[in-house]
Amino acid sequence: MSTASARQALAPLAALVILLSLWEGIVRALAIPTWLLPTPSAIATAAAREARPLLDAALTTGRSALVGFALSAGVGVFAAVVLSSSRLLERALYPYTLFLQTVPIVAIAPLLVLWFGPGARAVAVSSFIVSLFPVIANTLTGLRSVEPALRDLFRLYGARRLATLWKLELPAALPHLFTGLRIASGLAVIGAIVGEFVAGFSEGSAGLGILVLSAYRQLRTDLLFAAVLAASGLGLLLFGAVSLAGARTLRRWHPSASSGGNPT
Amino acid sequence: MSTASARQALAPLAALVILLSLWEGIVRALAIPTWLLPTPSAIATAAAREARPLLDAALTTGRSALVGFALSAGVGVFAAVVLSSSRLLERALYPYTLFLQTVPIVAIAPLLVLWFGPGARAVAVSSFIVSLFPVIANTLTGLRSVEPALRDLFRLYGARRLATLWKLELPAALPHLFTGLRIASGLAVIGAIVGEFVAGFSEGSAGLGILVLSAYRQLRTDLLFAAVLAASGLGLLLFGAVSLAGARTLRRWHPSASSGGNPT
Amino acid sequence: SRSKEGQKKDEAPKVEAAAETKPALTKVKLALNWVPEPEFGGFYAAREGGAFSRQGLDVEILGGGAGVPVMQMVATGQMDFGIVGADELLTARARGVDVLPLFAVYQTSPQGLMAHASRGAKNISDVLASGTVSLEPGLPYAAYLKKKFGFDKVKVVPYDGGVARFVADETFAQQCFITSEPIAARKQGVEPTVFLVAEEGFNPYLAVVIIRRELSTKQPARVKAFLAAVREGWRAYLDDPAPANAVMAKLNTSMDLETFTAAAKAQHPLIETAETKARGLGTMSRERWETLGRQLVELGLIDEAPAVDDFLLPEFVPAALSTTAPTP
Amino acid sequence: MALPHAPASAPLAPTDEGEGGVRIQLSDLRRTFPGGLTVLEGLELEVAAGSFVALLGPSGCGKSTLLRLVAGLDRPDGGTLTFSPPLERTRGERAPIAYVFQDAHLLPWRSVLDNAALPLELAGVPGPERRAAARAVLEQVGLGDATARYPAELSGGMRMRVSLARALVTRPRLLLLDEPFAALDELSRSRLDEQLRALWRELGMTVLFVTHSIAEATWLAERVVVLSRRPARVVLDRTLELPRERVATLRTEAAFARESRLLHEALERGEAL
Amino acid sequence: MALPHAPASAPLAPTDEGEGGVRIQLSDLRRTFPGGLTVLEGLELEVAAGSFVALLGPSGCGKSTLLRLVAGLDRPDGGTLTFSPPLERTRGERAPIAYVFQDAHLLPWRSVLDNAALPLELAGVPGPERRAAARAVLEQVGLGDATARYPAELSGGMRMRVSLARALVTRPRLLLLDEPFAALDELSRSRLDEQLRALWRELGMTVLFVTHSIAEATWLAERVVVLSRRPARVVLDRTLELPRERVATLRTEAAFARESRLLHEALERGEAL
Ligand SMILES: Nc1ncnc2c1ncn2[C@@H]1O[C@H](COP(=O)(O)OP(=O)(O)OP(=O)(O)O)[C@@H](O)[C@H]1O
Ligand SMILES: Nc1ncnc2c1ncn2[C@@H]1O[C@H](COP(=O)(O)OP(=O)(O)OP(=O)(O)O)[C@@H](O)[C@H]1O
Ligand SMILES: [Mg+2]
Ligand SMILES: [Mg+2]
Repeated sequence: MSTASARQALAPLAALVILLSLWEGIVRALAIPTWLLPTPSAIATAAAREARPLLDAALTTGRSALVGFALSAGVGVFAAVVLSSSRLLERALYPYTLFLQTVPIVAIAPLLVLWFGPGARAVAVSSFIVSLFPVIANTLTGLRSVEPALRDLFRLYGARRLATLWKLELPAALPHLFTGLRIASGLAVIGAIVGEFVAGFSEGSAGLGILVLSAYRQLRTDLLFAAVLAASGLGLLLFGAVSLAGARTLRRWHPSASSGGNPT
Repeated sequence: MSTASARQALAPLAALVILLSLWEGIVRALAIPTWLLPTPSAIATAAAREARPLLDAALTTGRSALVGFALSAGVGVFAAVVLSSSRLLERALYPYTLFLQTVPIVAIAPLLVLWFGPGARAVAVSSFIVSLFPVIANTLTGLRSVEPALRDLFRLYGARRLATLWKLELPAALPHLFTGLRIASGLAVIGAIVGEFVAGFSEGSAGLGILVLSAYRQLRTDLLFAAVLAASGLGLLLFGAVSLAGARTLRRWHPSASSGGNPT
Repeated sequence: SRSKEGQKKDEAPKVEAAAETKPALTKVKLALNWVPEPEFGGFYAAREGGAFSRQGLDVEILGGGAGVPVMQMVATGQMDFGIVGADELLTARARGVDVLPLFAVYQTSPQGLMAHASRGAKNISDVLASGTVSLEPGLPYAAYLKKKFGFDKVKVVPYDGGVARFVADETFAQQCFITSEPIAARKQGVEPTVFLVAEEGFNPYLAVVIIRRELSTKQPARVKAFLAAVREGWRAYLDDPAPANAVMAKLNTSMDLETFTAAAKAQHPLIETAETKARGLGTMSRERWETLGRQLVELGLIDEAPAVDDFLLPEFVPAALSTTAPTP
Repeated sequence: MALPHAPASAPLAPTDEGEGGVRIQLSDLRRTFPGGLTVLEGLELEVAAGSFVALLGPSGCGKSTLLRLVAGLDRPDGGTLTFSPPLERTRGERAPIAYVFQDAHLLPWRSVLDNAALPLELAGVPGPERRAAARAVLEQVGLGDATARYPAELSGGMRMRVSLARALVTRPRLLLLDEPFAALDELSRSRLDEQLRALWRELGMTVLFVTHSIAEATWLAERVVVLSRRPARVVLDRTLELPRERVATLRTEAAFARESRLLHEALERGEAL
Repeated sequence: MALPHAPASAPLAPTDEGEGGVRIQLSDLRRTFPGGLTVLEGLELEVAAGSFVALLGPSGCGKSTLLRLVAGLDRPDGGTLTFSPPLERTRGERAPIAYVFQDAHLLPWRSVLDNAALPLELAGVPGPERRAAARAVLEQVGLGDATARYPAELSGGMRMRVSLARALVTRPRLLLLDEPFAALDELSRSRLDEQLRALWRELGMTVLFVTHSIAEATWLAERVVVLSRRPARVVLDRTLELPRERVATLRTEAAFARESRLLHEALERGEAL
């Protein structure tokens, strides 16, 4: 058991090593120039050289993404609860929440900056906008998937709306909710980066978005990829936190969290 | 029954009218200038004036988004199936699929254009990259949520891996899968637009992404919003198609598709 | 979309394409780094006026979005010709991308800072003394301004491609192309003052036509033909921008004809200068490239200035050698 | 599993409160499912306050449907359903009706204890009090040592017993049971039968008990209603002629066998209809 | 619901194929769940090929666990389990084992017919053939008129009968039944008992039948194994002294009552352990 769990913990690392070796090998074998696609080793060198600014930028972006993610989680669950309270409301409003998903942040950048000021706040709002919909969509499906018999039970015992929500619907929706949060974790990061493209600060505490733009502009592809990978790292951190929370919460009762997996 | 279903069909329209009136009213009341946030009527006027190019652009973007969405659906389900085939594989690779979600398209634009050529193909690939992860994440949760007793049943009857997949896991994952597709529908559109920012070309049929950029640059905010709303329209079309397909498929057996909804 | 599918593969002329247009025209592709606007007027004029076809070329002009990787597309052979800035070209060369400049549309860089006229700024130093300024991250001239004036008193935010924030906020200044943003701001009733960065001593060529080296060695005749047509096109556009503007306005529906006309007028003196009158449109000089190289090194953007002789080829840019004494 | 520490006739819940039962009157009740399947039609039934009525009938005849209607979980398509005294179902109070479904329907994310305490929790009973009550009633259904487990870790019979505990924990005025003991071994079953009857004697609530076991119906109920196949009609409505005190040995007596035979015949008539 | 058109002793499935049963040997079997709960320990049991064995035991003692081990759905933590002849479980062939779970566990997205046909579908039997077989066996469990419905539209007893049909449709060599008839009324139940026994007589498969009904065990099985409370040990292993031909009237005979009493006592002993 403990070797199995050790193997499971090591699996992502092993995969990382394999992926990176493949990448390095292919890029070298095809002699792809660095300005087009740098090797992992070139990226690592660039990252080491620029470790300090990269770290600062990652912290700046990470903070905004975290705020955006937290907002998404809170507002998303709340919105899903409101929408789930009536089929009519859902029909009427759910489609329009999709707007958030389809609007390019650049198009509403002036509004964002006007309302929230330039810098971290507007960036966090961008992160929030980009990552909200998956939370709504998944939570809504979850709330709707409650077994009818359990609903009956709560009705029978005269459960108040809020009690039904807290004690039945939300717990039942948790597996879906966690999936939504997993998706939101990546989107929150990209939302923050895209927000920085148009609404961040360029000097002082510049985030990864600014770093990406200027590295791109200067054809410093190695640094560009270092910044992109730092963004992925942020995403992975959030993702890992969500997954861990999900596994802990669902462990004892939901098949998706069982360590057994597919027996065949 | 028929009045209820008519009401349900009308609900989104009624909500639209209310939302637009609110918007119009607030913008007028606060005297927000058109170049910052145009009223729906101003947007409608701009859209009518530029109906032809808008339509062309929407068609171009829509085609790319559709291709991207279809790819996401196919590849996403396939990837989820592969990942679900072993806990170890999932642990090892699932986190890295998140990379797709966190990479700014601009950072990989040169690669996209190099591999897929500029124009519609690269744009479709961008749409695909942006919309893939939610399909993977949701399908994976779905595949993992199969009741253990049903798995036992299939094991007992010596079901081949593929039969278990087709006849048990995928059907059981459908409610999750459709949620993933719902999220992917919006992301496919924004992915196409962002792809056009960096890989779309204005010769021939420019997409909404190009229109958004140039309208933004010219401060033609009314046209900008018309383009953004056209993008939302595309998203809604895809979303509606997915929802309809979901409702049809799940109607007779899954609580999330029952028309009853919340009784309280 | 079908035409684009078609474009993808053909490096070589296609038989059926040749059958449609009478004599066998060679298909080539030109990638712009932005959507059709007057800064590209000469290229459209060359196409509409027949200059390209007279040179045996069928040129497809592809206008791009904000982050189009023109440099990479030209370098990898996706495109035959591309439009970039001189600073980008030097940076790319410093990174090992072997691309060559052929023709510089803007002799004087149209890039500048614009501020509200009401602020009464006399120069860039005044503009950077307070408020907010939006500059594209990584832009060499932003680095130049930072080095020269310092950004301690001003908030720097990324340039987002538009002027909405400028219009909304009097203390907001931003980078601009004098042919574009100032006109858009003026249309909303805001009067900007524009300060060209060129006047502060940073003046890269802009809208430079580039090719990859392979093209220059394998098909020099085609390159020369292209250049000749481009020169003819720009001459025609400077003389009468109206026909090309009409064509571009159809492709770029968000910009009206009036703006096209105003922009064409505003850019004229930057394109046609005393030097071009002497040596022809699009000319480039060694010193200008050397100066730029030095400046980029000083700004820390590249480690070493690329050797001008490596990329400024006399067979395509004859004026380049004739005007400048060889460096020791 | 036995109930080793509880004496055979111990009541299933504490005895401090006995509010008495309700009278139920069904008149001309009809229920047709979407799709056109008519399950109940013209059903007439009166259940006296505080009586213990068993319902027998073939599988699929409409027993569960009837219970759902009585519980207010489903709406009749015709006819009336009256309670006297009327059951005011104020939210946040102890529900007057309890229902043991045919399947256990536990909340998978709650421990056995918290599942059993759920109705009290929904009624706003404070934590320690409701947990004590739940623990007591779990003890009595023989699950005193499984309170911390989760539903996925229980056997089928244990799950049903948790479900039973959940119903009893509120000391309801109307208790609806849909084959609660079908998944139990006979010893546990007859022990629970005895406890259920003792509880009923004590609290005086009205009990509607669906079962497939003629013996169980005979032993438990004052009155047995036998339903025909779908659409369910009353084939036999009989107040059993058995002593009010039921003892274990009753099962072997002649009166018991006679009543059982009557019910058996009625069931056969109902199926043949 | 009755089986009005099927004669009482009609076999549950067509008779063209009778491959005979398997012999099962359990030796020193142990199963401990994660968390430390030991459910089976040192269990010894031998089941002769083609025999019909009923398992009785208190709720939660480990009967379902035992069946899962025999079916290969769970792994023992110790001891051995052998079949002779060995059951080769080639994929894509008709499975030699069938299992009726304690809960119906139907696929909610499939109609009754397609649920019953599933095992044949998984064995690659062509559509018309497997549907005909499923229809026949559904007819025999009394669901001939519900083939097009979906599980959510069935009563509890009907769902269990679909599950039973699904198990019988493959004509297995080893049939494991976990309280298959608990949710059925007594008439349907005894009719299915009779059909099951007839089928067994005909096909000669090995049957392991978990039930809580002593009467059912007595009537159905050749041999009854009574298990103690957890960890389950064999309290009684008795080959019943009853005529090989079981008729409905057997239930009223003295021999039947005697065997039942023995089982009852064994159960009580097992619980007291
Ligand atoms: N997955 C599991 N994890 C932990 N304990 C379990 C698990 N499955 C079963 N058990 C425990 O094992 C014991 C035996 O369970 P099993 O289902 O075999 O009982 P059973 O004899 O079938 O009972 P019943 O007649 O009530 O169905 C029970 O005490 C149960 O709580
Ligand atoms: N939601 C539904 N939609 C359609 N038909 C239904 C629905 N629920 C139940 N039925 C049908 O109604 C009939 C009665 O069902 P009900 O559950 O009341 O039977 P029952 O008497 O409880 O049977 P059992 O003893 O098998 O539990 C059955 O034929 C069933 O198929
Ligand atoms: Mg029922
Ligand atoms: Mg069991």
